[in-house]
Amino acid sequence: MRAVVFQVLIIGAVVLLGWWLVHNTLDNLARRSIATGFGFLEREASFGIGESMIDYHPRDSYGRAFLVGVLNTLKVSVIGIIVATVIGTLVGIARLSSNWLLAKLASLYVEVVRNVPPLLQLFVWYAVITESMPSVREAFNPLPGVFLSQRGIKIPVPESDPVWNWMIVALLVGVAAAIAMTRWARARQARTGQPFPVGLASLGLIFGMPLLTWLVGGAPTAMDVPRVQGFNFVGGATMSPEFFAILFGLSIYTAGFIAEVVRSGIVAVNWGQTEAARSLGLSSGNTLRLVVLPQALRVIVPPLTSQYLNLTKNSSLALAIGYPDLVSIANTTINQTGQSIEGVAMIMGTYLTISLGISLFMNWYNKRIALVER
Amino acid sequence: MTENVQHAGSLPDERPPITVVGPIAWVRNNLFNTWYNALLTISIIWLLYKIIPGLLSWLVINAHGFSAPVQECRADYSGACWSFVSEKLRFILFGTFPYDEQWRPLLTIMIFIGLLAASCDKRFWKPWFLAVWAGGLALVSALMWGGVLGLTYVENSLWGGLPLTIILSVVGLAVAFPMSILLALGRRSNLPGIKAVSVAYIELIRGVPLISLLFMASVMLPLFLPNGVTIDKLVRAQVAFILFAAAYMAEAIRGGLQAIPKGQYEAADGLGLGYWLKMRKIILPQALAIAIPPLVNTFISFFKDTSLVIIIGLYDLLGTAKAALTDPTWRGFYKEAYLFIGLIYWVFCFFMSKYSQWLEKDLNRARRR
Amino acid sequence: MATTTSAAAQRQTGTDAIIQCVGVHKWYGEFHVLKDINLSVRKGERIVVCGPSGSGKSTLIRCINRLEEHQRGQIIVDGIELTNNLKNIELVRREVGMVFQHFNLFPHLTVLENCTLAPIWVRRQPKAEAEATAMKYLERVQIASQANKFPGQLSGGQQQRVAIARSLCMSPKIMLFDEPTSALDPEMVKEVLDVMIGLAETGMTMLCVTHEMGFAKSVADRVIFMDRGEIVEQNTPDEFFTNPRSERTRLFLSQILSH
Amino acid sequence: MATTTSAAAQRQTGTDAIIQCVGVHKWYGEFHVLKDINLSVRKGERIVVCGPSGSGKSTLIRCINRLEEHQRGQIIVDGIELTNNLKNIELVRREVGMVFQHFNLFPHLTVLENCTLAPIWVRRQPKAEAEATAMKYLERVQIASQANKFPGQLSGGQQQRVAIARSLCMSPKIMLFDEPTSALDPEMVKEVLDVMIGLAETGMTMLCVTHEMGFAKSVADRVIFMDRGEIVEQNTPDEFFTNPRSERTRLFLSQILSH
Amino acid sequence: GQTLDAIKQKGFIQCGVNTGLAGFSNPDSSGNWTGLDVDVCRAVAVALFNDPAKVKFTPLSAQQRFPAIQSGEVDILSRNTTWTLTRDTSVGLNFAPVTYYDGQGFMVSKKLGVKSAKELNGATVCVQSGTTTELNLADYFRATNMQYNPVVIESVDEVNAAFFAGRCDVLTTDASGLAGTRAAVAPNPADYVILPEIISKEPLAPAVRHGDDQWYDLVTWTVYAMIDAEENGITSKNIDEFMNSKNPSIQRLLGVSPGMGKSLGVDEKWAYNVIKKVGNYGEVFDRNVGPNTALKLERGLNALWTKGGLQYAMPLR
Ligand SMILES: Nc1ncnc2c1ncn2[C@@H]1O[C@H](COP(=O)(O)OP(=O)(O)OP(=O)(O)O)[C@@H](O)[C@H]1O
Ligand SMILES: Nc1ncnc2c1ncn2[C@@H]1O[C@H](COP(=O)(O)OP(=O)(O)OP(=O)(O)O)[C@@H](O)[C@H]1O
Ligand SMILES: [Mg+2]
Ligand SMILES: [Mg+2]
Repeated sequence: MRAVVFQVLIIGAVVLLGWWLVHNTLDNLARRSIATGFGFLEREASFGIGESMIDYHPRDSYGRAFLVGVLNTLKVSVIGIIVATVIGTLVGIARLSSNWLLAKLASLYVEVVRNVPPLLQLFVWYAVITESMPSVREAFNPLPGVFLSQRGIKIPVPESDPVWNWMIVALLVGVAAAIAMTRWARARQARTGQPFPVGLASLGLIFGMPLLTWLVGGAPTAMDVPRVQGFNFVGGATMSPEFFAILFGLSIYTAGFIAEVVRSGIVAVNWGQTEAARSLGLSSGNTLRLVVLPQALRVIVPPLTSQYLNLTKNSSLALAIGYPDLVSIANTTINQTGQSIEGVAMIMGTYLTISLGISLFMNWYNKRIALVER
Repeated sequence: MTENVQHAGSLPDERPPITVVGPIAWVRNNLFNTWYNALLTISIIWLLYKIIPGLLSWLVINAHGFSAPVQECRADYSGACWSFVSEKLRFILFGTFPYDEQWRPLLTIMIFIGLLAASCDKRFWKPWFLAVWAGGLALVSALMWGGVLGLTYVENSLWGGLPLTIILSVVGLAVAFPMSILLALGRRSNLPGIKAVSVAYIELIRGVPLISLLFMASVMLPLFLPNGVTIDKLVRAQVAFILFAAAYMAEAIRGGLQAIPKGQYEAADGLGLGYWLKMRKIILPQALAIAIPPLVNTFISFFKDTSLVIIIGLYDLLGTAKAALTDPTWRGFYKEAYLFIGLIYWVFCFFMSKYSQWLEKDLNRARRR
Repeated sequence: MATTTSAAAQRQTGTDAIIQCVGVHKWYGEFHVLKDINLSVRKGERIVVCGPSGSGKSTLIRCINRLEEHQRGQIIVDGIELTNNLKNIELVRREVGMVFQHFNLFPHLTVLENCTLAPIWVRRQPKAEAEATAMKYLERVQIASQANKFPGQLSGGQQQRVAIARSLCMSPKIMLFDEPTSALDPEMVKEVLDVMIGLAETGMTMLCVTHEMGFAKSVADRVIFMDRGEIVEQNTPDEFFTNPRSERTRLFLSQILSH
Repeated sequence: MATTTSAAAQRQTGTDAIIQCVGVHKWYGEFHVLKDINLSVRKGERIVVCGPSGSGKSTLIRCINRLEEHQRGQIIVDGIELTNNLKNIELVRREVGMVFQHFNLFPHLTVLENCTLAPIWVRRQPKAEAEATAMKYLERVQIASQANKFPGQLSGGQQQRVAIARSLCMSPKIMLFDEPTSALDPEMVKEVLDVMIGLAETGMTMLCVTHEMGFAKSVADRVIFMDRGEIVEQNTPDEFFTNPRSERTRLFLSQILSH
Repeated sequence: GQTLDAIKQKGFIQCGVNTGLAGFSNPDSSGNWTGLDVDVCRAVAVALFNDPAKVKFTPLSAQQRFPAIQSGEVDILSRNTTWTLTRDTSVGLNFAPVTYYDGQGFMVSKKLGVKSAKELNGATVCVQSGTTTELNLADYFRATNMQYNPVVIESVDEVNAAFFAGRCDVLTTDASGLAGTRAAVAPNPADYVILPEIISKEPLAPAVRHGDDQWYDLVTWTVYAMIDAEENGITSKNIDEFMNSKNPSIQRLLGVSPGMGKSLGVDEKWAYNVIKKVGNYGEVFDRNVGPNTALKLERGLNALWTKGGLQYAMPLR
C-alpha cells in the first residue's frame, strides 16, 4: 500500500514537473510572441551546406537541410564505428604483441588518446589535416585521377552509363551468390570434410561479377576525372578535410577505448584455451577464429556497444570544425528561425533514435553469442 | 646400470645461452622474434626517425623561450612560441578571476588536489572523511566567492580556467553520486512506477549527447522557467552535468548491484532488515566496492567533458585558452595553447586512470581473500 | 632385476622409439628448468612421470608437443624433429593428444562440437564422420548422453572425460596427460582414472604426469622420477616403488605414500 | 500407532501453535509448487522436512518468513498473518531466524559485525550489549576466537556456524534451516550438526530441511515428508523411518539410506 | 522603466559581449575585458553610475545572445550584432546608434590573382556559423548565379586558422574582421588581399530589450555623447579645458548648463564622466581597433560625417 502511494507520488511529481515546464514554456512563448510548430521546416533555408549526400541548394527547405544533417551524422557515425573498430582492434592486439616496441607504442597511443578531451583532439586533427596538405594547384597525385589537397581527397567517378547501373545489380547478385556459396561450402565440408576457400571465392564473386558485367557491357572507360578549374577541382567525388578530421578524430579517440575493450576481452580468454586448440593441431588462424574470438566477443560486446554509442553522440562535436552534421545545421536553423525548442527536440530525437537502434542491435547480437552455463 | 640412474648427482645449473637472457636475447625476443615483427620494428623505427626530429625542433630547438617578445615569434614560425604560455598562463589557469586575487583559485586547486589525493588512500574511506570533504568544499566556496574573512566578493561569472573545470567535475560528481545510487536502485526496484521513471531517465539522458543538453540549458532553460526567473549560467552547466553524470554513474552502480548474489538480499531480509537498512548496510557497501573501477572511468570522462561548457560560453580550461587566443597581440598561437592545456588535462586523467587500474587490482586481491 | 630394466631401456633407444629426447636443455630466463634430458619412448609404452612440484615435469611434457620451446638438444616425435618450422609443429601436434590439468574445454561449443572441431578443421573429415567418431569416443568415456550439453553444464570429472575424448578423436599416436586428475574432487578422480586405464589397455602410447601412484603401479611400463629439471631415476613401477635407487626418490615416495 | 500421530497432529492445531499454515497454495508462474499445505507447529517443536529434490521444501520454508509470497491460504506466524503488509512481514522476520544452505554471510563485515548488525539496527540495542550477546552465541557455536575475522577467512563449517549465531543474536522464537549442511565438506557437517543438536536441546522451535537422517532421528519431534508440493506424510521419526505409511516415502527412504 | 529600475537597484549593468572577438571584446592577459563593444558598456555604466567598473560582462555565443537578452540575463547586448528588421521586431530588440559600420567582404590569397568578388565562382568559402554572414554569403552567390562551397565553423579563430592553412580560397566576414585578421593573424599579411566588394551592410549596434524606453534612451544618448564629443574635439585628456567653453552645445554636453542629465534621469555630468573616464568615440576606436593596434583598422565608414564617414551624433538639446 505504502509502495503504491509512493509510486503514485513519484509519478505525480514527474507529471507535475513536466506540466509545469510545458506551462512555463507556453507562457513564455506567448509572452515573447515566439512562433511554435514545425511549419518552419517547409520554409526556404537559404543557407549553403558544404557537403551533402543528397542534392541540396540554399533554396531548399529547412526540412531538407535537416535531412542533410542527419545523413551526414549517420555517415560519420557508421564509417566512424567501422574505422574505430578496425583501429581499436589492431591497437588492442598490438598492446599484446610480443614486439616490445609495438606494444609500448600502442599503450602510449591509448594513454594519450584517452586522456585528452576529444574536442581538443578534433582541433588538432583539423589543423594537422589542413596544414599538412598541399594546395589545390600543387595537389598530391598518388594515383591517376586521385588528388590529395587542402580541399580533401578527390577521386574520379565513372561518367554515367547504363552499364554502371547493371554493375550495381551485378554486385548485389555477387553478394547473394557469395552468401549462397558460403552455405554450400559449409554443407560440402560437412559432407566431404574438404574445406573450400570461401574468403577468396567470395571476393572473386563480389568483384568478378561487376567486372564481368562491365566487360560484357562494352567496357566503358569514360571517367569523370577531377581536374583543376578555377579555384578547385571539378568533377569526381570528394571527401572533405572536415569529414576526415571528424571521422579520424572520433575514430582515433574511440579506438583508444575500443583497444582496451578488445585487449581485456582477449586477455579474458584463458591462455589454456589457446594451448588446447594448438595442441589439437589447429593452426594459429583457426585457433583465433574458432576458439579465441568467439569467447572474447562475449566479453567485448557490451562495452563495445557503449563505445559505439559514445562515438555517435560525440559526432555532435563536428560543429567545432565545420563538418555540417545535424547539430551544426540545426544550430544554424535555430539561429535563423528562433525555433529553438523544435530544433533541440529534433536533435535529441534523432540521437535517441540512433542510440536506441545501436543498443537494440548490439543487445540482440550479445544474446546470440551468450555462453550457456550451468 | 648407469643409464637408470641417469645422473647420480644433481647437475649444476648452467648459465643459459645468450639466446635466452641478456640484451641480445631481449632484442631478439622482443623486437625480432618473427619476420613480421622484425619488419614492424624496422618500420616503427623509421617512422620515429621521421617524426621525432621535426617535433623536437619545433618544441625545443627552434622554439622561442618563455620570455621572447611576440615580434620574435611572429618573425619565425618554425618553432613554438612558449612566451605565449608564460604571458597567458594566469589567464588560462584562472580566467577572468580578479588578477590580484588569483592566489585564491590557486589555493582552491591545491586544496582539491590534496583532497583528491587523500581520497585515493583507502585508509581515508571512512565516514569522517566526508566531513573533511565538506570542510574542504566550504573552505573552497569561501575562497572562491569571498565576502567572508575579509576576502572581497567575487561572483561566479568571473570564475574560469582550471578551478572551474575542477569545481564542475568534483561538485558535479559529488551531487550526482547519491542521485545515481537512487537511480540504480530505482532501476532494479520491483515497483513498476519507480522502475519506469528510472529507466526512462537513464536511457533518455544516455541517448543524447551532453552537448545538446548543455545547449538546452543555455538556450532553452529561460523558456522553461517562469517569466523573469533566471538561473546562473554556472548553475545551469552544473545541473546539466549532474543530470548527465547521474545517468552514467547509475549504470556503473547497477553493474555492481547485479554482481551481488541473491543470497545477500535474502539473508538481509531474513534478519528483518528493512529495504533501506538492507541497502545501506549490506548491499550498497559491497556493490559500490565492485563498481569503483567503472565509476572512476566515469570520473575521467566527465573531467574531460567539462571542456564542452565552452558551448555555453563558460570559460573552463579550454575556454580560457581559446579566449586567450583572441587577444589581438597574441592571436594565432593555438598550437602552443592546445598543447599546454592538453597536457594539463592529460596529467589529471592519466593519474585517475592509473589509479583506477591500481584500485581494480587491489580490490580484486582483497576480494580473493 | 635392475639389469633387465636397463636392457629394456637400451632397446628402447632403438629405431622404434616414437619419442626421442636427446640432451634437451631448457631455460626460463635465468632459470634452468630442464637439464640434459635423455628419454626415449617406444610405441605403445606407458610412462608415468612423477617428482616434486617445480621439478619440470609439465615443462618436459609441454616441450614434447612444442607448447614450450627447448633451447638445446633434440626432440624427435614420430620421426619429426621439433624445430621452429611451423609445418612440422602442426604435423607433430596432430599425432600428439594432450590432456590438461584444467581440461581447457571450449566453453562456447557443445561437448560434441568440442570433439569434432579438430577432426573437421585439421583432419578435414566430413561432419557426419567426425560426429560418429566423436560419439564412439564419448561412449567409451561413458558420457555420450551429455553430447549436446555445454561444458559449463558438466561436473569436473565429466569435463575431464570430455577432454580425453576430444584428444582421442584426433586418433593421436601419443597421449600426453599433465596431472589430469589433480583439479578434480576425490569422487571424480576415479571416473577419470578408469577411463585412462581403459585407454592404456588399448595399447596407446601414453606419457602421464601424475601423482596417482595406484595408476602408476597398475598400468605404467616405466616410471620416471624428475627433480630439479633432471631425470633422476627411470625404472619399472615395481622396482621404483619397492626399491628406489636414489635417496631423493626414496624421500619423495615416503612423502607421497604417507599422504 | 497411526491414530496416535494423527491425534497428536490434531492437538497441535490448537492455540499454542506458533506457526500455522492453512490450505497454502503457491505457484511459480504456471507451476504449482505448493499444494494445499496444512501445517501447524507448536512452540518448542523440532520438525525435520525431507523429500525429493524439487518437491517444494525450500519453498515452504521460505514462505514462512515471506521470502516467497504464497497465493492462497493463510500462514500465521507467532500470531501475525503474513500478508502484503510490510510492517507485519518485518515483525515476523524479527522473530524467525533463517539459516541458508550457502550461509550468505555478509563478506564486507567481520564475524562480530555480522552478528550485531541486526540487533543494533533492528532491535536498536546498544552496541556494547549487542556485542556481548553476539559473543555469547559465538561461544555457544565455539567460534568466539574468530570474532574479528572476515567470513572469507573461515572454512565452510565455521561460516555456517557463524550464520547460525547471527540468527540467534536476534533471539528468534523460531529457527528455519534450509539444508544447512549440504554445501559443506563431509568433515565439516558434524561441526554444524553438533551445534544444531545443542540448539535443539535448549528447546528452540526449529523447522529444518535436511537429508541428515541421523539428525532427524536424534532430535526431531516430527518428520514431514513432501513430494510434488504436497505434504505426503507427517510422523514421529521412529514411525517415519521404521514404518512409513506411504509408498513414496518408502521409496525415498530406500534411496537415501542406501546412499 | 522596469529594466533601468532593476539596474539601479542591483547597482551594476549586466552586459552581454562576444566570448572573444579581437578588438571588440576579449579578455586581456590579466583577465580584464577590453574592446570597442566592451567600452560602450563601460560608457553606459559611467553615465549611470559614474563608475566604469559597475558593469559585469557575460560572454555569449552567437546562439545564446538573443535568448540571453530576451530572458533578461543581460541588460544590454553589445556583441557585434547586426541591426536588422527581424531582430528589431520579432526578436524584440531596440538598437541604439550604430557603433561600428561594417559590411561583409571577402579576403583571398594574392596567389589566386582574383581582383573581384565576381570571379569567385566555384570557390570554397570559410565562414563562421550562426551569423548573418552565412546568409549574406548564400544570398550573394545566388544573386550572382555562382557556385560556392561553404566551410562553416563555429568559432572565429578556427575559421581564420582554416583559411590561412589554405583550406578555403575565400574568407568572408565583416570587413573590419578581415582587415584585422589580415593584420594580426596572417602569417604574411602582404600575401592576402581584401576584395573591393562589400556584399552586405552590417551596422553593428548595441541593443536593449523592448519595454524600457528610458533605459534605451540612456544607451542611445551615451553613444551619441561620445560621437558628439569627437565632433567637438573633446577628448579625455583635454576635456577639463572645455569646461570653460562658451559654446552652448558643449556646455549642454558637459553639463555646465544643466537639463540634459535630468531628462535622462542621470547626473548632469554624465557625459563629462563618460568622456573623461572612457573617452570619445574616436579615442575608443583608436584604442581598440585603430591603426596603432594589432588590428590596424582604418576609420573608413566609421569616420565622422564631417570627414566623409557615417558617424553623426544627433543634437544634444
Ligand atoms: N613461463 C615460465 N617462466 C618462468 N618460470 C617458469 C615458467 N613456467 C614454469 N616455470 C618454472 O619452471 C619450473 C618447472 O615448472 P613445471 O611446471 O614444469 O613443474 P612441475 O614439475 O610440472 O610442477 P607441478 O607439479 O607443480 O606442476 C618451476 O620452478 C616453475 O616455477
Ligand atoms: N523462482 C522460481 N521460479 C520458478 N520455479 C521455481 C523457482 N524456484 C523454485 N522453482 C521450482 O519449484 C520447485 C520446488 O523448488 P524448491 O527449491 O522448493 O525444491 P526443494 O524441495 O527445496 O528441492 P532441493 O532439494 O533441490 O532444494 C522446483 O521444481 C523448482 O524448479
Ligand atoms: Mg605441472
Ligand atoms: Mg531446496
